[in-house]
Amino acid sequence: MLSIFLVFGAIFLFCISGLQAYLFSPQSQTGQKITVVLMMLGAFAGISGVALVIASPDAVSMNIPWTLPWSRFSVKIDHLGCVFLLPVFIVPALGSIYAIGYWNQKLHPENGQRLGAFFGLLAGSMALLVIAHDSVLFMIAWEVMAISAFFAATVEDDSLQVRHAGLVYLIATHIGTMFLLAMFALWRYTTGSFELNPMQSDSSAVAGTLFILAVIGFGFKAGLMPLHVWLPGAHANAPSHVSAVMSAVMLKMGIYGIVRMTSLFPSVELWWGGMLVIIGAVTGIAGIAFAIGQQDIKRILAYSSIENIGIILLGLGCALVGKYYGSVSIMAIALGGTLLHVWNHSIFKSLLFMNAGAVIHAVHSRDIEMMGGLGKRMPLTMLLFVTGAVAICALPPLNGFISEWLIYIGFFQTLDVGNTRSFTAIPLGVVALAAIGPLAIACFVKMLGTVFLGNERSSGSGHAHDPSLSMLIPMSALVALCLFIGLFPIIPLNIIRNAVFVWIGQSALELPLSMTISLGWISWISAALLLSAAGLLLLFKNKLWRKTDKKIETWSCGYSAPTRKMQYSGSSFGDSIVKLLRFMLQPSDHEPKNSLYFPKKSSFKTGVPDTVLDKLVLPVFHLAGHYFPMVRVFQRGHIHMYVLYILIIVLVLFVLGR
Amino acid sequence: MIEIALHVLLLLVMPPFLLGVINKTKAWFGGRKGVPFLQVYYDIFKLFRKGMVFSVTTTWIFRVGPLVTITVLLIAGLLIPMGSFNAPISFTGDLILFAYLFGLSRFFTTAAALDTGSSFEGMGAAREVTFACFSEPALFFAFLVLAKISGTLSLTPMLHGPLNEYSAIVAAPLVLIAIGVFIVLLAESCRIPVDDPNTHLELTMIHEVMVLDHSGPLFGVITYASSIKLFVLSALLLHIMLPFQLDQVWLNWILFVVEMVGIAVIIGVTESVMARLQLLHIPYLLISALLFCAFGFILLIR
Amino acid sequence: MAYLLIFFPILIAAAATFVKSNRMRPVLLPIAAVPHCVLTYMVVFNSKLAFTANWLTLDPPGKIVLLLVSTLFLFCSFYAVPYLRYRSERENRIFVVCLLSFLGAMSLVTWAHHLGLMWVAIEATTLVTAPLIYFNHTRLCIEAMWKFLLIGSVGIALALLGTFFIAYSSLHAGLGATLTYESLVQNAPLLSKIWLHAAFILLLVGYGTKMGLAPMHTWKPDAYGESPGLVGAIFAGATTSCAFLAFLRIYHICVAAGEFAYISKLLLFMGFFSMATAALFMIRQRDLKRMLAYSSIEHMGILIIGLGIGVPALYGTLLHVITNGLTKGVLFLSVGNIHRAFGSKNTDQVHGALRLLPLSGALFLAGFLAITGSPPFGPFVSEFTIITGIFGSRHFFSGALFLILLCVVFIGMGVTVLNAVQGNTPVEVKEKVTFRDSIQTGAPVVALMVIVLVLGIYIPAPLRDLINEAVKYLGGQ
Amino acid sequence: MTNVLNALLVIILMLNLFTLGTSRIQSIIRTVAIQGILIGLLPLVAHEHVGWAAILASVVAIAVKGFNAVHDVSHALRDAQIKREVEPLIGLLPSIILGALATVFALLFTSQMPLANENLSKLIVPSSIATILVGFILLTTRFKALTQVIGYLILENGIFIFGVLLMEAMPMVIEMGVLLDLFVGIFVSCIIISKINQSFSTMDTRILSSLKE
Repeated sequence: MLSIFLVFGAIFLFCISGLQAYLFSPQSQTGQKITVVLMMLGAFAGISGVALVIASPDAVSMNIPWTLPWSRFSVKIDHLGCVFLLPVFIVPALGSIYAIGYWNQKLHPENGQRLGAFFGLLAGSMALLVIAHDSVLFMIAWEVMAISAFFAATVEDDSLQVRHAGLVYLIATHIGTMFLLAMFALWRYTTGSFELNPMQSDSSAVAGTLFILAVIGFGFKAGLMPLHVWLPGAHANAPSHVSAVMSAVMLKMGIYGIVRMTSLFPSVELWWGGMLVIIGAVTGIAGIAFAIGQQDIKRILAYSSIENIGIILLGLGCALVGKYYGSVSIMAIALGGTLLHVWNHSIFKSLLFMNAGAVIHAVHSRDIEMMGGLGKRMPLTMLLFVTGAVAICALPPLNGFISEWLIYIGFFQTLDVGNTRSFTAIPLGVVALAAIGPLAIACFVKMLGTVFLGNERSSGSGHAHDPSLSMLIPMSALVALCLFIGLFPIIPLNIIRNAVFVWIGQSALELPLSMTISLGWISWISAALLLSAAGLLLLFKNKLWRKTDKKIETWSCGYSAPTRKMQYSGSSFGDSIVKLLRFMLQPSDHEPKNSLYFPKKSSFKTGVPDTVLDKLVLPVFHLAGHYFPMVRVFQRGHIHMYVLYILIIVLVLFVLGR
Repeated sequence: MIEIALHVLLLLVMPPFLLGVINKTKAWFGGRKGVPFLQVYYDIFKLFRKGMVFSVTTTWIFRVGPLVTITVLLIAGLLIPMGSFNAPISFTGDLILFAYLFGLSRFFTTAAALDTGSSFEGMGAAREVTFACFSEPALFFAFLVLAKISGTLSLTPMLHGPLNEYSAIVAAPLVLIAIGVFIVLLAESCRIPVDDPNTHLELTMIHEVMVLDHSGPLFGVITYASSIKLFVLSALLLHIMLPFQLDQVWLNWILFVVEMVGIAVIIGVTESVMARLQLLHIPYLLISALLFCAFGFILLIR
Repeated sequence: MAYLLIFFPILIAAAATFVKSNRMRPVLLPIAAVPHCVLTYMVVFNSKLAFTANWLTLDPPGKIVLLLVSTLFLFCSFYAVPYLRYRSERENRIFVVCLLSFLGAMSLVTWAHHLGLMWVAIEATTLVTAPLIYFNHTRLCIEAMWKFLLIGSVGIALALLGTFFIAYSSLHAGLGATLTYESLVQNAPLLSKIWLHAAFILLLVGYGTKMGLAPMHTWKPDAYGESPGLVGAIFAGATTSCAFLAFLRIYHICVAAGEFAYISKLLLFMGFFSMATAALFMIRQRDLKRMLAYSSIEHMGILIIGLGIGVPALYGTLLHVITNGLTKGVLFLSVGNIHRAFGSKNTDQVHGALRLLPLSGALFLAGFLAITGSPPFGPFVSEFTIITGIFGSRHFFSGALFLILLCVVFIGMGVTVLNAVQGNTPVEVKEKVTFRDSIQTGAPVVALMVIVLVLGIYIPAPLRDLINEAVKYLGGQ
Repeated sequence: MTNVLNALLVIILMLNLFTLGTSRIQSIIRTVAIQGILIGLLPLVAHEHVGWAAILASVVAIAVKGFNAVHDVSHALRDAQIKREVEPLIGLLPSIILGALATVFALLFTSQMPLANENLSKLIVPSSIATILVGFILLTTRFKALTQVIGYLILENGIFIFGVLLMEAMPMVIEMGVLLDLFVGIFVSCIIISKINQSFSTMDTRILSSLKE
């Protein structure tokens, strides 16, 4: 019970954290400071509450009557919820610290308070969403989350771009909500209550419908590939710490919904897992491919979030297949990897978004082609970025590798169970993951190289410098988490294990022993890797960093006068991959037309717009917006017609009544 | 214990020799006498004695890159079994670690290349990451086949799988993935027809062009590292191509060395008889490798 | 009690005709509204007072509507004082008088238990509201008033015919022609089916015209668009609810007559037709008030659908009467402020309301979210209950259609609202703006918004019991 | 009595057609006045025993329908200074035919509806429906605001005819209320007409179409 009150306290503190700033003048920073304190307190309370639950063997729940029709105010914190609660408590708190440097109230008197208020509301609603055990409460928290995210993301609504992105987001999220309403209505029709208790009766037809509705409804929020249209724009145009929270935590709420719903069905079909694996593969590969094509530093990160959601879905699909075959080890490993990846992604993605925010703060542009050579001006930022990049590329020795490793193992294990023909497709998830890996490396090497390495491409980055401490501290904390999970994977997995068994619906049994052994090996090897690399570094230290008086340019293969314009640009780096995937990415090249003898001044521009949004969704909406209003011919202001309508409808009703 | 010692010894000492063998083979085919077998060793030692030059553009990434690469490849070498012997380190799922260690090395190599700000190295890096997008899935297809055959997820027993049961059912898939992995090997260790290690036209190079700016010991490290890469991948290929062992344990070491040299010769021959592919056609070659492995898997699973 | 509730406002209205000062007269509105509201709460939550005469009885549905009408009118009256003071250039005698007698007429509707009397009351509301539309004295006002009066009267005339048909159906059943509600409900099974069906259709069209169901809605955008936001609030919040109550009585008779199967399909048809019409007309709608008018049409459609679904959705429907009414109040009052400030209600001129009028803009935005059924506001609860009712009664196709239409409405409305609220205020507006958010024009709207919010997360037990009572009364279990 | 009743109803139907047939607004008004008076007489002849209620009803009805309303309308007409309804939506002859068709339709329609007490005339229901439809025709095909008000009057007349069937159902108060509403309604609409006339200086409702989508 205490844990529930702690979590409620956290939710309350989060919700009011920003509102109190309205008591102070827009110019004073006192409110923002108090906000940070409240957020930290809330995070502390929440984490301690979660810790209590994790320590205890079973879930705690509270169920009191509520005067909304047919619904009860029923909350429940189980281990599965805890896994999703921890990021909700940690990331926003760090974000509020980050905001002091990034969105200083003094510098943004016009919208700082609004941002703070909705930022806190967003965090609080997400926490409530996770503990909600009643559909109506769930929907309320869900929608508060969606709407406060909208307001937090569109604080700069004076720019058309932001407004447009906000509108797309709002529409997308509302369509998703409609699917969820249908799902919960159907849920009540099937189970007879709004409570999210495991389904007793096994009516597979309805279960399938519920599952599809859930995947679509939550998929809009999580950003599954055809439904991701709102995601890049919203993430790119929001303030960076808001993007961090949206990408790191809010998307996970969609995942949470799917995980939670799938945990409620007594039995699953094979096609559920198959569908998720296919969607996951498409989402992952397409997402990262689109990321490679972008030039907007935050759009890159947004698309890479889509990719990670794809990975998570792959894991979940694998777990569902395991559930279908009743193989506990597959379920345990795959779902363990999935949940761990949820954590990992929320760690390194928020790190990277904050990092991008620091860069934008420094050069006042989101276009990476304007950057370059920042590594020498902001070395700390670059160090943090490299760590985040290695982590998100799932490379050892950092945390990303652990979760993907588990998902790989899960897929490999599906080789052995059930030799039915329908089954052969599932292990191909391994290949999907293997295809995502190098693409991710390409994407983040491109980002690293274009933003931090080489020479600066524009004068804008001339006076760039490392950000203030308030922005560095949260990032360093996240980096520490990356290292920790990467080096000691057993500890987080022990927390996650219980969540997995909540999902499986069986009493706690161990992860397969081989896993723990392997993880032990992995952490040893990772440590060895770090140590030996560091050792070599020390060995060569004085040779590598030897002071030289003469300045040596990069050797440009004999060309005498290289300029920084001649560097390999980010888009040309990505070009070879983009060209190969042209069928999917539909890049828009504006080739220069140069006359033969005396070429005039010409320009070349390339970009990868979002295929689904720009080639499908927007055209459809514009057509609708153009043709639907044509019904207005029936209302041209002639009162005779109006009276005639009355007569007609009377006759029509008489006919219908027959 | 003795096995481990031998393993490490071979891993550290033998790789440059393979390069020597390859060069010798190519020289013979060219009707030349060719550089001595140990030339690569001489080069590496010479480089280690030299000083280093650093462009003002570069940052620590440029310096760290090669060191990380060699560390990573040595660890990868510890994961791969040599011939019929077990690898020093072997646990369930180490194959994924093996593959991702290569990824790590790729990350830092390409990053170091971009660090110089030279467009040539940028091109090299771009090609490197692009081709990896095909070679890694191919590798994992191969792993799928091996895992299905051996029923384990650890490199050592997995690669010994063909050794134990080289039946007719698995023969066809094994041949297919052997071809696939061989192409991957050529691509990863930048050999003809994918890349030409000793041309001086920067535009045609992938790996060599990425390290244009490295000099002295660092360049030595890089050369050494690439030879280790070749060694490790050949050792992997070995199990698929020639899964033989003799009943005399110590003979197996000899056998392994011989087989490795054999593979080096094969590579040399391939390099001599083939011409370098046009850059735009390399993806098709790699896709074919991918398809070989995929067919292998489908053949096995059906 | 009934007489008090009905004639007290009319008395004040009579007094208002004698008040000379144009500035003091509006003060009479709260003077009438506050006691009326107090009395209402006394009546509603103390059932002993609910019976006055055979023709004047306050049954649970009537209580619900009376509650809504009186509450909404209270806040509107507080809003009206500063508003009319701001518009002091206009002579407001007729306005105030009509507004007050309007309150009386609406109270009569809620009390009337005789269909004829109820008809008279409804017609009376039509007649007294017509002058309210004319407040701005523009040509457009005249046009709107004319359309409102003519279409309204025709519809109401059909309703009268329908009422006669009901009477005739009972006459035909040999019960002697009666129009008293109780006897009709008691003897409903005996009524002549054919005449009852005809009566139902005529009354659906007739009172539907007052509610503003498509295609009888044509007067609505014009009237709402041209009248002050204050009037729009009362129109969309109270009048439509009264008309709905009137129709609810007919519905009750038909259900009691065991004709649910017959009326259900007609109701669903009308409901979805209204929702679809409203949705289509909201797309690319640039006039804020007209947009709200269509939103009101849409919600009347939702209510009718709720009736068409029957008992499973009745609770939600009756709750939706309240939530929709109050939210409409918020929307119209805030949009009235925006209209005053920008001197326009068209999104070609109106941008960045949040920057010019932080309070009204925010309220308008919140009201928009509320009316489109987003938690944690009242309409979400009612709409969600209706949706669960639809699915619960196995109308899966209707449920899907319902959700799709809600979505279209949201998109259409959202584009317009965000366009008006976000962005930068046009410069020419910014320099010549005279109207600012003030505590007088803001507080009533805020209060309404708070109620809407509270209803979204906590429905007071008395209210819930009242609604359950009404559901039981209307033949629920 | 029934014969008288039938005669009255037939005359009323004739008058309907005549209103459709003429274009001079003055004569339309007169016709409606006569119709109103005749309808006012109906309660007296409809039932055997003529109670004071019936008398009062008929008196008030005649007062409202026959005189007051007509007075209002013709007053408005005087302000407007228009003589005739020019170019209606459909010509006069077509509208007469339409009216005839409406009457036939009404007869067919009501032949399916079961009637209550047989001793009353069978013509009441059909003629009321027919009159209502004629009112609709006027409302939808005429453009002058005045004519539309007259159309509304005829509509009300039709409903009143039906009301005759239920004399005892309707308590006096309600009856009076209905008529009062009609009285006020006509009064208000005539005010609006004059306002229209002032500000648009015409009575053609086609120019009242600036409010539209």
